Amino acid sequence: MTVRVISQHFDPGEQINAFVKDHHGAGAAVTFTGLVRSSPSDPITTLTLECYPELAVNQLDAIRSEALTRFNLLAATIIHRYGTMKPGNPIVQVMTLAPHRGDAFDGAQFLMDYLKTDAPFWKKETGPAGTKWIESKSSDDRARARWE
Amino acid sequence: MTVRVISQHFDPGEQINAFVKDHHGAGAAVTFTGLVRSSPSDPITTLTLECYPELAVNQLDAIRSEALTRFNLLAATIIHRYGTMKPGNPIVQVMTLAPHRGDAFDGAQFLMDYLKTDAPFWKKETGPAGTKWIESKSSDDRARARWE
Amino acid sequence: MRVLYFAWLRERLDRSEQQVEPPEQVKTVADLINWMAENDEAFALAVEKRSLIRAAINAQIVSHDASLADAHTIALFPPMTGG
Amino acid sequence: MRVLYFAWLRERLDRSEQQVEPPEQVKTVADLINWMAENDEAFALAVEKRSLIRAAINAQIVSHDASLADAHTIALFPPMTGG
Repeated sequence: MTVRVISQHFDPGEQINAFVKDHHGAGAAVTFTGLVRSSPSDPITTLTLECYPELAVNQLDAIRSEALTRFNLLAATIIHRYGTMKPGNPIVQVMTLAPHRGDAFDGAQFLMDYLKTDAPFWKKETGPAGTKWIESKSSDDRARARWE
Repeated sequence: MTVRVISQHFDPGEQINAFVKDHHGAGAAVTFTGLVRSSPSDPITTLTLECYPELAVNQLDAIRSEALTRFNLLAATIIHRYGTMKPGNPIVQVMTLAPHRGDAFDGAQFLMDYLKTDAPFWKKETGPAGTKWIESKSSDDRARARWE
Repeated sequence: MRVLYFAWLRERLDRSEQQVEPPEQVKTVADLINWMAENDEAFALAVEKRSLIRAAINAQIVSHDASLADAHTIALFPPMTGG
Repeated sequence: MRVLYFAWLRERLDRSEQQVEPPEQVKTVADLINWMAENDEAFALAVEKRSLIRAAINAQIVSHDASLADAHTIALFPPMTGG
């Protein structure tokens, strides 16, 4: 399964081990793991991701195909959770495999930049100050735009 | 242990799980895993890395400190193996943790680019054509130079 | 025609979906939004800033000028914040 | 003074280390390499392309013009190919 939109917890380490197994042609694997963040200046107790699963799978499949071609990847996997999570929990993991490290790095960054603006997930955080929807960031739009 | 120069096999997944644990301030973890590569066009049976461990630890400590400061990383770990390995085995793993993904990606790429040219390891591969030392690549020098 | 809502748009409207039967002159996503706003004050308020409303037809992202021909499911939602 | 060799330099010299007692006029890494080459033909051949020889003093990378003062361990090796 190369695109997975799931409501259950996943284990980052298990996923990376399964991903790199049996790809002896490849020398470079890059993994991005996005975790629920909570800091003293911006503490949260839970993060809830709402999702439109059917559209998410369509969008992630398209982004992944584009990355495979564009960066000559041997493999790419995207795992994205939805539902309610706690600080430290993994939200998203993107893994790329390529003969050379530059492509693996670029492929993973490309996937993350597109996913931030083009995948139908919406984040809502709950902390001492209450519950609020996270607004989309112009820095994410800029990050995506550099691949155009 | 944030810099490890070891002769034993390591498990990429275990390492990433240990790394991301208990860093709730961070939202982004990037992992680069370098694997022994073997392809039909360039098959190998073993890869042996020779190492000067004392110098390796000094160099990796220095590169890591530089990365922490330069990219505002919350954590960075470098694991580098030496000895004889088989296709698919992990050689090196670099992990970075930051509040934002751009820094985590840049930090990991910086570490890998420096490590390729500045860490005292030497690769020797054995395949059907015999045994040969791998020559240093000018592309690695260029990759390192962009951070100067 | 089924209309789905997500995130704060779903919360403001207090529903996650509804059935609509727009008249023939409603040909695009923009037409649909305008027609629904004319008939529903709460909806009109929620979609007031049109630039914050994204749309999909049959689980494919589209722009507001996309045609509703062959549309069985329309989704309306705020800018995405995944990853 | 201990001199260590790595990778193909070690193989060509057929030793991983040796003790040397250079005379006083040998003040830098370059001086040491030149002095050893004068006294050892195999060594002279192995280090013929000086640009392929990297050096460390007391487990710190140095350039060929680095001083040998306080050096107890010198390492000589080809360009590194880690990662």
